[in-house]
Amino acid sequence: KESDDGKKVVKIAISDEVNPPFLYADENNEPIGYDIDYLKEVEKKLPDYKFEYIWGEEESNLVGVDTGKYDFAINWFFKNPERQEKFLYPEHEFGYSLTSLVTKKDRDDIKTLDDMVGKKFPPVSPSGGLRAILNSYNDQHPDDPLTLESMDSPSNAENLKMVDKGKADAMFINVTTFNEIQKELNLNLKVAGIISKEPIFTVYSKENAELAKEIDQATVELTEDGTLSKLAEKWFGVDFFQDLEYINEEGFNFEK
Amino acid sequence: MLFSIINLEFALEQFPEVLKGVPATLAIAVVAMIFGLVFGLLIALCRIYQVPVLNRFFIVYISFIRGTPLLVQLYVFFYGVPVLLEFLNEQTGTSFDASEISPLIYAFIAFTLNTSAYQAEIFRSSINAVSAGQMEAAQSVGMTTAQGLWRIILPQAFVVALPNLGNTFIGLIKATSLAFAVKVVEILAIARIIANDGYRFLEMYLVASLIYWVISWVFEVLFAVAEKKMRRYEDRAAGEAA
Amino acid sequence: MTSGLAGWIDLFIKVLEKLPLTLLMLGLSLFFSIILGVAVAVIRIQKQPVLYQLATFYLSFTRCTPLLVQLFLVYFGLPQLLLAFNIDINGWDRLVFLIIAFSFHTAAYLSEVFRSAYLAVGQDQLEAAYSVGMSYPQALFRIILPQAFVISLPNLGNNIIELLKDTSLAFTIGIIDIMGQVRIILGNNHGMGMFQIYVVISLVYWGTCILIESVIGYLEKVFKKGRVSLSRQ
Amino acid sequence: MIKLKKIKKQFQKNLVLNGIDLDVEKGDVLVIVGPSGSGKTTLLRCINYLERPDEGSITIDGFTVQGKHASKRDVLALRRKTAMVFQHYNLFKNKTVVENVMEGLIVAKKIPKKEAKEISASLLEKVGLAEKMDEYPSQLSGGQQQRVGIARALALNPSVILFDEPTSALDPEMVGEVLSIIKQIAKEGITMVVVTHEIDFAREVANRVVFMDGGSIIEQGSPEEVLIHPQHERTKRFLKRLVKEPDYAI
Amino acid sequence: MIKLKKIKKQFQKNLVLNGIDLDVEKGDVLVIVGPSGSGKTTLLRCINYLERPDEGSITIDGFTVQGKHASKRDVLALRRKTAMVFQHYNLFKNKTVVENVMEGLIVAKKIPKKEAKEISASLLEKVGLAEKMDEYPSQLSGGQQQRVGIARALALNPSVILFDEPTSALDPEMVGEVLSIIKQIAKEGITMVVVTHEIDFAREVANRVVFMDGGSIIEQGSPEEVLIHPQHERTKRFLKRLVKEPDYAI
Ligand SMILES: Nc1ncnc2c1ncn2[C@@H]1O[C@H](COP(=O)(O)OP(=O)(O)OP(=O)(O)O)[C@@H](O)[C@H]1O
Ligand SMILES: Nc1ncnc2c1ncn2[C@@H]1O[C@H](COP(=O)(O)OP(=O)(O)OP(=O)(O)O)[C@@H](O)[C@H]1O
Ligand SMILES: [Mg+2]
Ligand SMILES: [Mg+2]
Repeated sequence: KESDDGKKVVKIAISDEVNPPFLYADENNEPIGYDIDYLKEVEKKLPDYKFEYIWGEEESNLVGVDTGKYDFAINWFFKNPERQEKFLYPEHEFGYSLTSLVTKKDRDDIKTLDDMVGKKFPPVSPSGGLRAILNSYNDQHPDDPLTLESMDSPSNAENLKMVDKGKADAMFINVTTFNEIQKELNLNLKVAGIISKEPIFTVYSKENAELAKEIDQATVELTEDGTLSKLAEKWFGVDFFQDLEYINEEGFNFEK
Repeated sequence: MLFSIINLEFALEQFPEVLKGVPATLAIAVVAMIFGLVFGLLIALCRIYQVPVLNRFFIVYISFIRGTPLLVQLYVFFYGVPVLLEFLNEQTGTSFDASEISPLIYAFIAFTLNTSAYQAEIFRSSINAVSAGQMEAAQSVGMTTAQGLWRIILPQAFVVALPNLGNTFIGLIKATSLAFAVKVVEILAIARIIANDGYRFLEMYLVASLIYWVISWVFEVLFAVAEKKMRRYEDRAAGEAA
Repeated sequence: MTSGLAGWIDLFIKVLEKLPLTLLMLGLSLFFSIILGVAVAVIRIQKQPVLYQLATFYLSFTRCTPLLVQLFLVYFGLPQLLLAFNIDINGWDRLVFLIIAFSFHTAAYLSEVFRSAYLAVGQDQLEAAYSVGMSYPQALFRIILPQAFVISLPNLGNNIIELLKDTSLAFTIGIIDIMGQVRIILGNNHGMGMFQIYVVISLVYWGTCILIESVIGYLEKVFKKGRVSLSRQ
Repeated sequence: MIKLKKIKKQFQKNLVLNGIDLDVEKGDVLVIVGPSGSGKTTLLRCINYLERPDEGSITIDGFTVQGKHASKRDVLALRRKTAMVFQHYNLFKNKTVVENVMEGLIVAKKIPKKEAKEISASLLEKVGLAEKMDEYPSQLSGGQQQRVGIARALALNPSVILFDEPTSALDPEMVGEVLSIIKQIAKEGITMVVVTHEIDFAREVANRVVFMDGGSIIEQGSPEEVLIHPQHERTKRFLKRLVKEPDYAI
Repeated sequence: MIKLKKIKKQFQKNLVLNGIDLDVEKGDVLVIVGPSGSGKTTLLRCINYLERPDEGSITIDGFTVQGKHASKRDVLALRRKTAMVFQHYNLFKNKTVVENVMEGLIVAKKIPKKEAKEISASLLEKVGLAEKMDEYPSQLSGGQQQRVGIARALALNPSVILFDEPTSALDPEMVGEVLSIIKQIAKEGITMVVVTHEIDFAREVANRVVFMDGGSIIEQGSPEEVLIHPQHERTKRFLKRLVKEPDYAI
């Protein structure tokens, strides 16, 4: 927390299990993406701080925030009461993750998570936001839970291929991720339904309330003046701060 | 400081859940260890006696197995076998279903092949640590080389090998967590799944570590006792004379 | 992801660029762990009162808990602990923490390697050294360890190669080594091209492993002088 | 009984056996004497093929093995006809004294364990080790180890026994004991080759003596001939050293 | 020079040394004889503390070490005053012949390497091993190994040399050689304790003889007294075996 040119250094843990276009690495392994652009805008608004980025695995980053090694972490951190008990979340989100169910083009029986009860997902990662959504569904429906099979770092591409070949019924996946992969693989798949527009946050340790508040303030300003919307357009081709309906019409071209 | 962060109550609550991963961990470690011992020993003997083709083959085998990540070896079976079966089905009209193969089987195979390469080196060094005079004595009383190995050399070599085998086995117990990459859910995997909901990684790592420690410790003790028993004949434990 | 020859070469170059870092981590960790490993082995053989218990506990803890957890303890826990004594080491390079963790981890395994090799040397060699007036440390360094070293070489090889692959954990705390590089490339591609990437990483690891093996093999040949074993034929 | 033809053996540049021819009759006790490093041990080890000769052939009991290229089966057959007492004893470290002696009986001769134990025990008693039966070699004194080695070879009751300095670690009393054992089994028709430095012992035990130097046989004949009236200069010089009228008596 | 007081040593239930008292004067050559297993080696090993006595004290050159509890420093000091030739040679396996001899000179006596090499080479020549200087112990015959052991001890030029059956693997020629070396260094005032089974050798080399049995000293005195006109029954029996008028002569 020392000063460099008089500014306070803020250590930000960024996930090296990269996730374009939110956050990934360029040729020189420097971080780029929506998250980084957002943070740069925040930094401009807070002249007292200098941001420093540190790569690390997500689990490790959270432990780092927990133990005070890092000031905060950025990734798709979804909010839930359990997590809020452990970490400090700012009030306002800095973006959204659009989650969806992807099926074969000729299937119409799957639209929501309810339709997936008794059906088969490809293996799911033990950690991350998607997993958390599925787990919380199961907590709310203890009598008809989804059947989940866990696997360490499953490959999204492999999983989509499983759905394509009929070895799984539908994959629960981020829309942006699906679109990126689809561009490459062009599988016989479609987005069968948007499940949620999940707000995503930065995560702080409880001791860091002041910083969290200042950044939250900056986030609100950036949202209101449209900066973040522009960034979203830049990286995703759609302003996900609009409501779902608009996104469905204007944004991602699902039936492509 | 650390302990103020850790919610012990939560950790304690989750203990039984994580314990459910113990059978998978033990199954993989024990199966791989036992088969690894047999294969490792055979490989070591082929190398020591420089059995023509096999010696060359196993040099490459050991190098390849040790040289490539275990994760990759797991993937080779996990992704490779279904492709192979599919190909077989197409060619011969059979109908094997790869999805019916339990992931545990892939883990057994990959871990056994992996550990046998390491154990081959352990046996090679320990057999070479036994003085050649012992084999000569065995042969002088009319034993075949095989009998001499089995009755005289290996019992002595095993004593030298034991601490290293202990290393390998304990390493194996922990390495089973890699099997999560092929859907085998064991101790660490369960811990991580639980941790994700509330981001309680510290607590869950603590729980997993404790379980690993206890299991490994039991084996550590067993290995130490075995070593002591087997060293009986050495009498003057080195280092005793000040 | 470009495939074809250019894609492969490009991938190789990207991964190889990180090889020096991996080798640096390997070399430094190995150096410290050999020293510590020998010390722990000797303490345990000599059964030095308090030290023995300490060493045995250390051995048990370090061997029996996941390396990842130890890495966290050193990287996240140690600075916190020292902060309580007003020592701030948060500014240290991540590499330092990593090497501390890896050295302690590998040393535990090596100590058992060395212990078994030491005991295989035979008491008579120690006595001979004493009889010409050597002190224990002199006997240790001039007579016992050189012989134990030969015996331990294949096992040393095992553990160095394990260490090589353990270095991939560096990625967890954000050091981008060869494995880290691969995972970033994989992530940038949403997990596509997994096959190609794993072939490359395997080849790079294997190549390094062959290098280690040939050094070990060479040392075995050089130091075997004077030793008679079954495989002399 | 034993017939060696042109046995040659070289270690690197060092020619250790320079074409040895040797005949030993059934029931003979052949003693080999010679300076240290003259190749006695190497010759003995060639006889049961622990050392592979570079040239020559070995015949024991009508069974011939060609020097350089011998099949495993032939070598095993050869070894089953012989037993050996090693210069450095080479006891099985992981076996107790009695197990050391039993081992060959059980494995090579397929004698039931119980019987093997009885044979071993009675032999160990003969060499004065009845009390040490259940100890490990590392707990024995030098002479005790040597006696276990002797008992181990005797137990096998083979056609040929090779002794490499079997009394080097034994006190005069024990030497006498071993002497009488050897004489006794010679009577039973067992052929023996004994390497020794103890000239008195050689004279007592041998019915033929060979003097070796530099990898060759220099002189051979009856103990009388070789040890008391040697013809060859080298032999004379070798034996001269200790020749002094002993002036002790009881 | 050496003074042992009530040295006791027990292995498990086996009382091996039963309170040994012994005095050796400077320049003495004390020979210990006795049956196999009587505790000779153990006694020798107690003198330089390779074996920790259960009771008693050891004094060498005015420097005393209490049996059971000795500090590392004291033990090292004691050992620096002595050298030992082992019954089983115990050569350094990882060192060549000449390095085996140099080792103690360089490490314990801090003699420069070059000089150490010269000393070693000249000693090795004396014991007839000039040619074998750069070989490893595993390439030597039994007698050659034993001679390296002797040279290694002699090189140190200590106050006391302990010999455990130093001629067991040597031929009569070499025994004579070693005999004259021992006599020569005794003249230089070095004290020696020699365990041997060779009574002739004992008579030649000793100026005092101790007869041990069952962990106790039974009889001691001049070689004449003990070896030729022993008083004690046990000693007489021990020496009787080989007593026969030698009838060879050259
Ligand atoms: N493994 C080996 N490698 C190289 N040289 C060897 C080896 N074994 C023996 N020699 C050499 O061969 C020669 C004869 O050795 P051998 O053991 O046969 O002698 P020996 O007559 O038994 O002597 P001793 O009476 O001292 O036991 C010696 O010069 C020895 O150095
Ligand atoms: N480490 C040991 N453990 C148990 N018993 C031992 C040990 N070392 C020696 N002994 C026993 O102590 C007794 C004396 O042994 P020591 O080696 O001193 O005999 P020695 O007089 O040198 O005999 P030798 O002439 O045969 O060499 C023997 O009975 C032996 O079995
Ligand atoms: Mg010999
Ligand atoms: Mg002795």
